[in-house]
Amino acid sequence: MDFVASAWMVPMLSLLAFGVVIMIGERGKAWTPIGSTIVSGVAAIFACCVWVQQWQERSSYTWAEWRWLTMGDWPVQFGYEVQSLTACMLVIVTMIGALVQLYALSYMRDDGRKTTFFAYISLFTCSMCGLVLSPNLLQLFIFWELVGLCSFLLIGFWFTKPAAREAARKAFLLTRIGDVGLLIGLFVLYHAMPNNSLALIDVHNAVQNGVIPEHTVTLVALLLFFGAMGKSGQVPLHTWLPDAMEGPTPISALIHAATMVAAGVFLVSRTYDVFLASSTALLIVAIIGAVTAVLGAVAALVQRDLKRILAYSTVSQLGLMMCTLGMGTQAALIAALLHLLTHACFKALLFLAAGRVIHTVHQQDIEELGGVRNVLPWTTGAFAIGALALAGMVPLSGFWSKEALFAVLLQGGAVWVTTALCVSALTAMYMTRAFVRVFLGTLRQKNVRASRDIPMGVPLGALAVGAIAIGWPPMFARLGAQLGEGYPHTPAWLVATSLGVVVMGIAVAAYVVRPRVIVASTRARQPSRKKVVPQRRFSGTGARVASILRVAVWDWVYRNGVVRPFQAFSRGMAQLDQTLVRACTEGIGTCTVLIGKLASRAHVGQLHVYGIWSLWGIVALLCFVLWKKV
Amino acid sequence: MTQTMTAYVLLAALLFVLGLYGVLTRREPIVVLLCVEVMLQAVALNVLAFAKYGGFEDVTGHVFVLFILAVSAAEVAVGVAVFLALVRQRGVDDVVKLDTLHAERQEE
Amino acid sequence: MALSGDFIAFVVLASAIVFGVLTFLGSGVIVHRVVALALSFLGMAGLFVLLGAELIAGIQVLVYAGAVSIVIVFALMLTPSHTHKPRTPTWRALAALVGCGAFGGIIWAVLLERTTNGTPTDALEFAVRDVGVLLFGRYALALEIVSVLLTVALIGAIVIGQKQKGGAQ
Amino acid sequence: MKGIAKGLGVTMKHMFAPKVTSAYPDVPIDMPDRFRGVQYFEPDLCIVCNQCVRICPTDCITLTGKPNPDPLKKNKVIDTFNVNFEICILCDLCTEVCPTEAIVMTNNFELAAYSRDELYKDKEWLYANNTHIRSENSTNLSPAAKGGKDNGSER
Amino acid sequence: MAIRTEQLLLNVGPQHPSTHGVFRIVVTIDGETIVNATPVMGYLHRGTEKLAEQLTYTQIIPYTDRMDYVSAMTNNYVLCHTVEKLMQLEVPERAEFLRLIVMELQRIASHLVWWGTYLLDIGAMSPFLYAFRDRERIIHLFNELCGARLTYFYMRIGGVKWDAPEGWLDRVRAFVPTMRAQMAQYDALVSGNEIFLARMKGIGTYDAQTAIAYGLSGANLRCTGVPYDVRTHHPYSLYDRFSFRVPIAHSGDCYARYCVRIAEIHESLNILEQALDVVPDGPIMGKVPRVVRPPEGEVTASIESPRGEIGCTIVSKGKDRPYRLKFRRPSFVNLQILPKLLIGESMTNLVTILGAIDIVVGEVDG
Amino acid sequence: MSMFVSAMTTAAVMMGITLGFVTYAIYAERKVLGWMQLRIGPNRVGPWGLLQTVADVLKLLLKEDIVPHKADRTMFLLAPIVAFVPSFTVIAALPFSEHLLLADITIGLLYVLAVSSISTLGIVLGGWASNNKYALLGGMRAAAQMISYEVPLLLSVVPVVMLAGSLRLGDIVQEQAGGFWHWYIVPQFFAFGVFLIASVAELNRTPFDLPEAESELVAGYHVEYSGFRFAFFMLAEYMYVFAMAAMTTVLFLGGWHAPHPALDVVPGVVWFVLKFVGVVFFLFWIRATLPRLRVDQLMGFAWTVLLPIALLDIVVTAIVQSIIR
Repeated sequence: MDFVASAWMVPMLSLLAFGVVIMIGERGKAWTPIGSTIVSGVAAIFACCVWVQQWQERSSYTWAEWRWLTMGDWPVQFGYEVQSLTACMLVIVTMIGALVQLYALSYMRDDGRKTTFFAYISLFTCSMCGLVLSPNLLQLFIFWELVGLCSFLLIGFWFTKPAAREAARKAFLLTRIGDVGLLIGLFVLYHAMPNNSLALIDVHNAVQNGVIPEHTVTLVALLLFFGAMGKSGQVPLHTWLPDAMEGPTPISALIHAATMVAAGVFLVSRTYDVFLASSTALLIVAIIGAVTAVLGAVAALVQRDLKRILAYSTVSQLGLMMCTLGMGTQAALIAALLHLLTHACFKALLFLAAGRVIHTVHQQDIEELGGVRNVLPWTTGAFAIGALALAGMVPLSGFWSKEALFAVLLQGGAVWVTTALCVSALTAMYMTRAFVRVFLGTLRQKNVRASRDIPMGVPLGALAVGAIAIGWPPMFARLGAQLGEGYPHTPAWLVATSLGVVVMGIAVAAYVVRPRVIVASTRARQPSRKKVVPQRRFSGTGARVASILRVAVWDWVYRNGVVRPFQAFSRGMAQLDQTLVRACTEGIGTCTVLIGKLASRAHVGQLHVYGIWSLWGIVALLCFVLWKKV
Repeated sequence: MTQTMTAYVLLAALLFVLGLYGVLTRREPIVVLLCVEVMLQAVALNVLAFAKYGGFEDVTGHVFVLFILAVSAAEVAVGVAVFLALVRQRGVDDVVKLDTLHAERQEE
Repeated sequence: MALSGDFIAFVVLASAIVFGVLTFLGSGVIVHRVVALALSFLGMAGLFVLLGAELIAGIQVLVYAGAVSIVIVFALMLTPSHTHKPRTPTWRALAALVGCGAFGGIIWAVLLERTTNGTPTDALEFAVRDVGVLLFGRYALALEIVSVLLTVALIGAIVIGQKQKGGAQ
Repeated sequence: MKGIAKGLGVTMKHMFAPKVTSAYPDVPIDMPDRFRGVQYFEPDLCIVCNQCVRICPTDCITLTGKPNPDPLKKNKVIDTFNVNFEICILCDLCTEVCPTEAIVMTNNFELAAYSRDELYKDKEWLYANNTHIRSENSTNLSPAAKGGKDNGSER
Repeated sequence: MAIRTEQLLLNVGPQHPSTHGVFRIVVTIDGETIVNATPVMGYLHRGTEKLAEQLTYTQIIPYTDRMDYVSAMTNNYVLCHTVEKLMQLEVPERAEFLRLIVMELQRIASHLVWWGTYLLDIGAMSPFLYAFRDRERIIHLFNELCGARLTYFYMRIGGVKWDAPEGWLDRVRAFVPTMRAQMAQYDALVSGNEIFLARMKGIGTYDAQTAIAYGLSGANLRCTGVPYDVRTHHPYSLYDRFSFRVPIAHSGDCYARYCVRIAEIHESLNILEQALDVVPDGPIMGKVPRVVRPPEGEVTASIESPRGEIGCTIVSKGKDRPYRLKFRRPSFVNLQILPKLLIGESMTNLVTILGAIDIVVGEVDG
Repeated sequence: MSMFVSAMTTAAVMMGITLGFVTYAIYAERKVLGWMQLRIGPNRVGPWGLLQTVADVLKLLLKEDIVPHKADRTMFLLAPIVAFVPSFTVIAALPFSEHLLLADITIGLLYVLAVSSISTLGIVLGGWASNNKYALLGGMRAAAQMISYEVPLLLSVVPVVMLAGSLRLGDIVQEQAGGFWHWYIVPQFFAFGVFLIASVAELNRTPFDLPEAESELVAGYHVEYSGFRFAFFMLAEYMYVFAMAAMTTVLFLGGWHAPHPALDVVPGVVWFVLKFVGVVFFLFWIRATLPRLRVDQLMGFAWTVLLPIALLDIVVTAIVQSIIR
């Protein structure tokens, strides 16, 4: 079977699952989630087959025949395209999708709208696969928006919680800002392309041949990147991502760690030619990525919410990837994608592990947590693997992908690699903090019992194995080789340095953040501590600086830096409007209203009157026609 | 023979206008419905008159009238059902009161 | 026009039809109106016979006089008594009257001027068969559409006419 | 369908069965002997004991007596004897108590009249009603009334 | 038909073919569906109970004839039985046998009237005439026995008025197999007929609890599976000497009532067969004082009439007239469930349900 | 002019025949019902009661013509006529033998069914105009019932038309020539059943006599009618008995054809009358046997039993015919 050529089956399977589940509705809540999971599993296996075949035969396949509609002479075509990048992404999306669904079988077991949840996940998987397989930018944009919609639906899944509602709206609006940029970019590109084609292959050729003028390319690249910023949570459009943690944890793992946020990176990678053609754009990408990476890491350091730590970590890691992409070499592309791959794996693992903790302990404030190790030993192990992988410890996948990043960044310049090393150190620190606070020490919650939960355990195990196994050097190298030529080579000193940085970070954090061993009875008498000291600082002044970077601060910045001035400007304009323009418009308006009122007299809503009017109209028309003829 | 044709056609026109007048002035929904029927009948008469005196060789006109009859039967079925539903649910038996399209009424 | 049997029949039927329609428009009791209209429908069937469309006449009687009138009377029986007779505002009636008059006048004028003669097709001996052939041949698609329409109307009427759950108030 | 067919069979069978209609006004109906019809009154037998008036549940009998025209006899004789057949329920109690069988039942039952007044029957009318007189009367008065005589069986 | 439109206040009766007399129901109908039903009684009220206070005990008996005029014999019996109970009178055995025979004949006659009129209500005309032909046979027997066709006034306190005439018992004996044959005909005509079944099955259903709560008796109670019959539960007369079944049904609908009544006819025929073979000779009147004057006291007795449990309560102050006399009239009691059964049914079912209750307006109104 | 006279004469003769039929149909019905109910039936006017109906009709004609005060006078007076006239008009198209028919209409079958549907209007109007609740209920039932049963009635005729290939009644009979096995009752037994049941329902006769169900609606739509207006309704009903029995004979029982070609010596009219009398007798017979259906059962029966059977019959006939052809 030619799996590559029938890759369209993957989104179709998910779509089928979505349709069936949503149509059956809550009636089938006993078995539709399981069915949906099985379909996702089949899709994942299919995607793996596609990937393996693509890898072995190095074949790429494009089919874009189906003409959806024609606007003037411009055809809007649908189709799909399989090549190494997309095959790889397809595997990630479907794999994690399937695992998350399996996980959610248990996590969402008692939810009233379980089937809806699974339907949404299926729709999301479908859209994401559609996005990945898109052969042209228009189709990509359509799925891009669908993905955004699914994200909105899933963040706001528990819409009875005000915070969830708020977060969903925020995520939707902020990503929409990015999307507007992307759309404008598409318009510009459409205008600039010689044959108005938005097919990626045509864009590739056009940019390679230099058909498009330099400044247009820069503009397009920046606008595309703006879209990617929105989706991938780059500063300053990142604030929605931590808030999106109000959604169910499996969703955080699937959408806000592994797949959707990676769409931005994917978009940049897919249109990398455009970026390569513009050094300005590359520089901006690198700067924004670096800033995001640092800010995200610092912010993660001071969060109390376990999921928010992971969310900021995601922001930070995505920033790293963007920064790497900003280096503008083929190796950079490969390195960024490899990191995307490994990150998807271990970040999903971390989220799922965190979800398991939350599901068991019903608490996600790390200051209130502790000693979970005793309850969930296996989960602790999985989290540790994920954390170490994220930090970049030696045998784990994160290490290898980070090494690739460092190598690329080193070629870009010392400043980049230094930043990256700082980020690496910070990463090690916040992950250590989170781990120590959550898993070590004394368990404070009473009556916590962990049940053996196979649907939750299997994805954790699978992802943990993935987080270790992807890093297996021969395999990792071959992965890189599949993605493209020029897998970067890291100098030994850099390896050593980076490892040192990580170890140092862990050590510092372990020193500062001691596991809390507290007698439960004394804690119990002081439940209000949380209120007295609302923010638990990482360490004295450093943390105070770091706290500037939290979401609240960014909201403040938005409010004072953007909203307030804009409001002031608006107020001024309003004054102008009230005095000068109003005088002019009032008259016109009054006239219009008067005419409207007069006309609305005729609009009585009664058959008879309309009929009489029509009749008179026909009579007049007849008279006119006859008179013309005579 | 021309005159025969004219007579039929003029009768049809008269009926059509009478039906039209009824539609525009009568207020009972059922009567309005029936006025539309009168108009349809006028059309049918017209078509048949042409079928006979129009110099056609086949009976296409008859087929058309059959279609008119079918459509008007459907119209009556749905119309009467709508009428009953109106009377039942809103107590409306007057076309003039069916003015939910009116801007001011809509807010009520 | 010669004083033939056809002519007499035409005059009689036409007067019956016009009388029926006028009574229909003018009468005060709604059931009287429907009956008057049934009379015109029957007259119309007579005209159809004169025009050589016996099949159509039969169906006309079956559908209009037989079914439509009864359905309407039935519907009237089911609804509260129609004692009050709403009056249309005079200006509206006048506007409609003038409009209709003008419309009718124009048509009348045009028809008088333009109706051309053709040789009357002979009384079609096998009209029924011909109609059938046309119906299932050239107009098969239209027939199918009409049958779908009828089905939809039937179902629609049932749905609309259904008793509201929990009682309609 | 089977049940309906069976039913059709039954009706068809009855079509040829003998009819039960009697040609009543043309052919009078013979009532059994015990039939309680309109009373026959024989004034000569009446001793004006008033028992019938007292026993009548509907008070439909009125009678007056007068001294016996034969001055030798002390007893009274009947003067008027009216039965109101508007309310008489033909219960047979009057004949039951009558010690002399002056009032007895007949098998005549046709009482239809055009006027209510006609239903007041006087003694002449009742005396004239002398056909189909019941053969056994007052057979079963309570034993005390009949002097304790056992008249249980008539076999 | 699902037509909800104007509601119509329909006055069924007191002059209506299916109310079996001057009974009246005011129904509110919506299309064909009954929304509300109010029975109006009393058009035939004659104040029997009050009149009885002015009458001697013997004089009351003909009034009972006119209460349930379709089964006068049982009415006669309940009064005589109560007075006898009060006075502790012995009734000669022959008289008691005659009473039992006429009561069972009466039950058959009454059910036949019901059968015919009920099917007439449902719309079949022939069964009515067939039933009346067979009832005519019983009436003729009664006519021979006591000289009346409807208001028999046969029973007296302490016995019966007439002994059986010559050959009468043989004629009754001959009647039994004839009637059995006729019943087979009825079954063929009705019991398998799909239309009849469709009209009766599932209509006017109630359960045993409801039936008991409403105080129903007779076939109306037995159709719900409660095997209550005064003849077996509180045996009176000679019923404890005969073996018979109390027919019951379980579905509680009109068809169940129908089946119970038909089975009761069969059972009555069985009783007749058994009784006719053992009628003894002897007097037909017990030792009864000339003036019936029960001792002071209160007594209640009830028996099974064709329509249900008919009861009689007498309060005596030692006079020859009752101080108070009260009848428990089964038709009246059974009728109370009617409004409950009617709501939501169609006009047509009104007739079916009312007919299946089997009322006699004389008894309802008293 | 002579044609006109002869036409009028024929019409008059026909009227006499039908009136005679109605007279003796009523008589026969009463007799048959009487016999089946162990009675004798009318026997007092004339020999064997033969003039009973005449006496009844005379009585009705002489009775006071009562129009209830609150009735809608116009409609009340009009309704019996509307019910009666079509019933009489129907007779014109019926072929009694090869030569004995008044009007040979191309669409005879359609004509009969169409014209007979007008009578419903009369019944409904009568029910409405009486301003009596029982009459109104009866009228509504009549409307619902007759419209419902018209559908299976028409559909059950379609297979016959398909077999005969003509709407002309004469043609339909001709197609059935040649013995019993050529009659359409043989291939179209189900259509025959549906037609018979539906026509009984159209006639408002037991077991479908709901519009006048005397045990519920007292007399239904004509409860307020008396005198000759009542007689009109009565005449209309029996006229339709005539028409429907004749239609059954024509459509399914081979019209005037003998059951076997050898019996052709007997004139066609005789055969026609024999079959016709058989159908009429059947109508009386079921009236004597069956009770009335309930409204919902009635409607349900039409739509869920008769209609599918009729439709299926059409489909099967079409298939079989296309195979044979």
